[in-house]
Amino acid sequence: MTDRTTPPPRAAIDRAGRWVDRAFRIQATALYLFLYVPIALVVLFSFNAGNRTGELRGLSLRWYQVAVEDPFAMGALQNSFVVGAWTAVIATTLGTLAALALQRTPRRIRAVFEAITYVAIIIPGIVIGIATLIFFVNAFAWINPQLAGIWAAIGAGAPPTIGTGLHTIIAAHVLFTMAIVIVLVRARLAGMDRSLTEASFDLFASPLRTFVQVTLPQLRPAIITGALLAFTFSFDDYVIASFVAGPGKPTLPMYVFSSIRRGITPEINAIAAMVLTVTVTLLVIVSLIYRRSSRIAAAQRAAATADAAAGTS
Amino acid sequence: MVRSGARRWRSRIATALLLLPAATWYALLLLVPLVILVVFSFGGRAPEGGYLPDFTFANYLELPTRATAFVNALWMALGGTVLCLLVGFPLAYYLATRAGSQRTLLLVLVVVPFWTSFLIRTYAWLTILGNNGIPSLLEDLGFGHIVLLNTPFAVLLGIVYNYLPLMVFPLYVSLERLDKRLLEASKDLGAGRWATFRQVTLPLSSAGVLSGVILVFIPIMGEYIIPALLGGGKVFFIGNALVDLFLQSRNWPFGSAAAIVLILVILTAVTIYLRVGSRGSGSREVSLL
Amino acid sequence: MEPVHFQKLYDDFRLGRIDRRTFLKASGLGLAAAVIAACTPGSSAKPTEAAGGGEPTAADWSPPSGVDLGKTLYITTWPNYHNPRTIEIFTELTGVAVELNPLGSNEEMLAKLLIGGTGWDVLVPTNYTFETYGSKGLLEPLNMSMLPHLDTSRYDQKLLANAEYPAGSKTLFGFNKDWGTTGFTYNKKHVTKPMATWKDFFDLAQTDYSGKVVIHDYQLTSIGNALVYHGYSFNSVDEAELAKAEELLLAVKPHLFAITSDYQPPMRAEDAWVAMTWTNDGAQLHADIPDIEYVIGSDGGEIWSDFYAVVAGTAHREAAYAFLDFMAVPKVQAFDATFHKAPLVDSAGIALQSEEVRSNKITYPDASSLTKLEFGTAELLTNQARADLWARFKSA
Amino acid sequence: MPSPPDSTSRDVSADVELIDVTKRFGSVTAVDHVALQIERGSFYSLLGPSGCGKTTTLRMIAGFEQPTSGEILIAGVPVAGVPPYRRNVNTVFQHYALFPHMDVARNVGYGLRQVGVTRDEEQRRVGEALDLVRLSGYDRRRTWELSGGQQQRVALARALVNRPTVLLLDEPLGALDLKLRKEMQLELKGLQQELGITFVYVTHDQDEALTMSDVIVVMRDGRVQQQGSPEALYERPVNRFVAGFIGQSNTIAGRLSGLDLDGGMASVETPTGLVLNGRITDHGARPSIGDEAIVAIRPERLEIAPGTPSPTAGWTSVAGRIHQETYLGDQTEYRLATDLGQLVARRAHHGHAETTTVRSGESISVRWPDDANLVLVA
Repeated sequence: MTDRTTPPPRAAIDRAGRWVDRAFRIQATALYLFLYVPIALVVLFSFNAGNRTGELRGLSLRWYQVAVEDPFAMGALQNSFVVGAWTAVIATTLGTLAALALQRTPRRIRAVFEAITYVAIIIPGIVIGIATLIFFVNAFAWINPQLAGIWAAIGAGAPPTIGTGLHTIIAAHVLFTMAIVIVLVRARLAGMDRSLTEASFDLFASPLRTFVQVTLPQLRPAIITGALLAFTFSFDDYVIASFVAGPGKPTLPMYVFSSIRRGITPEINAIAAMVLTVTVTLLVIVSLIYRRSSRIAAAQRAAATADAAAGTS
Repeated sequence: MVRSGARRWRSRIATALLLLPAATWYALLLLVPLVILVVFSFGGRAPEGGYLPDFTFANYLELPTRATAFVNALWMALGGTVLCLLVGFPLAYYLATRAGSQRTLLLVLVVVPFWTSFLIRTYAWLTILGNNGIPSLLEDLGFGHIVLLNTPFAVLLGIVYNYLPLMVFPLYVSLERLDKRLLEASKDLGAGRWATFRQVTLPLSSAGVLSGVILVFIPIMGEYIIPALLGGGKVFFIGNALVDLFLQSRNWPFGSAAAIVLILVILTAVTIYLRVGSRGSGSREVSLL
Repeated sequence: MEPVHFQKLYDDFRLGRIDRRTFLKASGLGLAAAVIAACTPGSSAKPTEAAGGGEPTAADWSPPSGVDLGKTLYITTWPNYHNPRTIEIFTELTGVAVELNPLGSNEEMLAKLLIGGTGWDVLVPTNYTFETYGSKGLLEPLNMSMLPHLDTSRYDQKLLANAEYPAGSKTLFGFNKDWGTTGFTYNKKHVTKPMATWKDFFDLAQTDYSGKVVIHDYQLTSIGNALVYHGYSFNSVDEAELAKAEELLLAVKPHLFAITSDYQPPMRAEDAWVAMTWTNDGAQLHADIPDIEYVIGSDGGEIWSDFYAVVAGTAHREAAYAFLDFMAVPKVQAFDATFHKAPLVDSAGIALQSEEVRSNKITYPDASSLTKLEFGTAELLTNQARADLWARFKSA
Repeated sequence: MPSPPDSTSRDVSADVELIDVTKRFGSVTAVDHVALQIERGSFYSLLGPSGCGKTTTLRMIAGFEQPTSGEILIAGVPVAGVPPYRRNVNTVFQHYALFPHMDVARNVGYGLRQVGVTRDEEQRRVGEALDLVRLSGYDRRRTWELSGGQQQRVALARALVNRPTVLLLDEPLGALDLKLRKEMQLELKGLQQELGITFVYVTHDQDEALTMSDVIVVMRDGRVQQQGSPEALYERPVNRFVAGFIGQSNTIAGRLSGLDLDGGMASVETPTGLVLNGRITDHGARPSIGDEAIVAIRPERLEIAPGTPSPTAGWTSVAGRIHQETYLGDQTEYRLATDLGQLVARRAHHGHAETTTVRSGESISVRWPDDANLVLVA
């Protein structure tokens, strides 16, 4: 009797729903395995006591010590940080300024600028690397004799020479990360409530003060995202850096690549594991802070609703 | 009126000053290099390699000999993009609609691989796909001798592995933004699970699909590390051809011509795709990011 | 450690000639020393005892006094080509940290030198590059006064192509590191057919061992050996002959496991069974995996010698010369060779090698097997036909 | 440091004056030769359908837009080229434009901080302003946690705290529900009377304008149609647009058959031959006999009785039938089919209303006094 009261189709639908749910979960699990098995291997081999990545010969921390004491590995790590940080700072600053200026630029100039931004994002890293390298080589070949001439003219001794180095990597990285920042900030500006700036003007804030007190806080998420993206791209880039890197200043990816040629040792895994640990730790800290603040916000919201309910009833 | 005219000038100058650094950057590091590439592409190769001033179309006429590399890259980019989409969409959908309280954690887990070196992660696949990895496992299971390394499969795998997060993210964002009431409305109007997905969810997430596809397709077209590491020099992309032309055979003019054509191919493909794609979806909020 | 040696190290440390870390490491006081000594990647377990006299010490070579060597040195070389311990000893003795930057081919080396701004100090170029490097001013003529330990009179000229420029002059642009041949290795476990010639190599690559063969990502050797297959000169630039070589390469390509100059990992993992191989790699592989045999093609191929050279405009000239001088010491050469296993040219160095090394037929093959081999010619480095052929082949 | 403009520079009774102001956006003329004098301390409403130019006018007063031609004076001082942040005028924005990254107190104190008020002073005045809008204790709240009405009051406090010469309000109640809107209307009016500040209020809601305003300006297509007190606009609209926009009107079309401009009387003959006599207001249209004209009659002036019409002097009577009857609570609306077309009548219930019972479909007579007829030429 009870069977009849429950319509069978509904049970069937529920069962199908459960299956769909399970299928999604299985697919997701498989993908996470796919994403993390190689990383787990990287971390595992960083504890390898043996000399080669790939053959596990017991566990040890020795490669961490080797890595920390390797001046070239640590130098490369430092170079990557320097390049990533400068790239992030310059790209976000210039990109944000440009995005703001584009709001007030005549349409034709804006269209040209947007097209170039588009090209800068689309152009493959390898072409950026090659093209900027050729440019740098030619530019320096022209500038250095000029400098020498000037120095000779003023009798200032040995002239400085400009060559490739971390600065050229930064310059090339800024090119496309700045384009990304411009797109991000422009999107945010487009979505921004114009009346907020007007309200600020209306309340006696000058354009500069309005920018600092209203526009900038509104743009902050886009700017932070842009800076993070710029840092990540720059920190992990091999292609462009390998072309425009200067004498003896390899970045971490370049160091890793030449290690692969040398025959990779667990030292590299140890470095990768350390970088991963640092980023994950930062991530956990950030998310804890975020969770705390969102919990506070939730509590406040609840209190507000209660008040409002009390007030209106 | 005079006063406001002066102010207009001042504001124009301020705008120009704000734009100037970025414009200079573009000019020096994008436009001038591109112009150099164009000039080089019409030049000749110096005896020991490099560039010799000349004006010839020979480099462009020679390009068909590199058609394989172009076509390889194009197919792999298309294949990789489609695979990323097929694999990434269910994950993004799962994250956006079903993951519940773990959603943030799971989402972050998609991005974390980005923060370990791209090279080391890809290198890890050498161990997995090499003779002592999966193939020996399969052999033990009685599947016979299978070669995975240095095959198009390995390269495709490396591509999907590295670019999947770039696909999942925009998909997730567009699915997450989707108004749940629309799905309820669809079900209320009698559409089943699948019909709702096909007629409501999919069209409304097309902006995410559009940007995900572009984010993945463009870098694969210019890829060269993944084929170099997992393709053993046999799976050859146009990026690898470019590196060889500049850093091995030192034929800069020919390399420049190939680079120019690569840019043009990508630009055209992306432009057409955006046109068609955004028309189809009826959505204007298509952006590269 | 001998008290005298320790005293000298301690003086160096006190006078600031070496830093604290180097001092600790060299004196064996630091944990670091223990760790690093333990991790020395050596394919043969305890190489030090086998070599005549073992590790070089300050008694064998000491840096020029009163010269500031700087802190770093960049050496651009080939993979698996230096004993990491040799490099460490140099660092211990001088305080100069050395970065090895392995490349895949002389062509790549040239390309980067032509672009400029490499920051390299020392190169290990192959014999056929000196004509180009000399004429382009990419290398410094060696300043012999800064190389007191170098004595080229002991060098076996038979095994040595010229490092002078212009040819026939007395201006040296490099001195020999070692020499070797380009043959191939195969793994006996899987390869049962007889393989003795390049004809065997390329034929079996397309049939029995399809999917298991590696050739170099290097126009010189890959094209050269394909020419040898057809009975042409390794150095041919004849259009018709090159066309035949290209045809062969294209036919083989789909059957290859890889086109790479880093063939040791796949050979070790048995991903590949046969690989075009240089002497030193062949000897290293054989030492670790006896099943892997090294063969010099009886139908011809390449004999080569590599040199130490100083890059023009180096920023670390003093350190570069110090390193070259260090490497010119016979005991250092012999010690270094225990790792890289390439044959030496310096008779004094050879004399210090163990009997085991000297009798190794891979390292020191019978003179008869070398008769058909050719040194690469200077033209090959810059020849456009070959460069184009190789680029075409790879993107085919 | 922006300082409030000197309000004693010229002795004028108008706080805001627009002299022949025109604003064009490209080829579109948003505001067309508008002249306004906004009396100090008045509640002044700009009323009109969307796109009529009322918001543009407000934005020109605020300084967000510059007039294409003409002049604007605030407290007697021309303000051409003076940016918004140097005008002692504050705005309550349509969707409030509260800064999402600041709490309530910081939002309210924003304007004070810009002019360098001390922290103590700021705190004190913010507290006062929140008191004024009955939001004391809400200072640390996030703006997005507040209800619509509370947000609206924050926006009001944020503007009032600066003690502006003129407060501009751009449809401030548009986002609120009806009940809250009614409450806020009263509250706003009370505030305005209490503070004595000039309010310039933009709305498209005629009820709102009628309830609150001292003066209403009706705009259409960038032009001022009529300005005056609510009663004047209701009783004496100058054209069909105003008559239609303010309140509801029955309109009967015809031609002028008699005209006495001095006496303010005219006759209109309808196509059915009926002649209606009524008031006419001269507003410069210079009508003449034979011109097309409209007679407007407010629905509450129509009287309905069962049976057939009987002509009475000074009254117009027509026959008709009740087509539809809608109960509106305090009154009943009747849609009538008559010889003159469809008319709407409204009858208030005063307890005795149900004495005459008329039912749908019933034949009735409709009549109204001549003084209910308003003759409009334009």
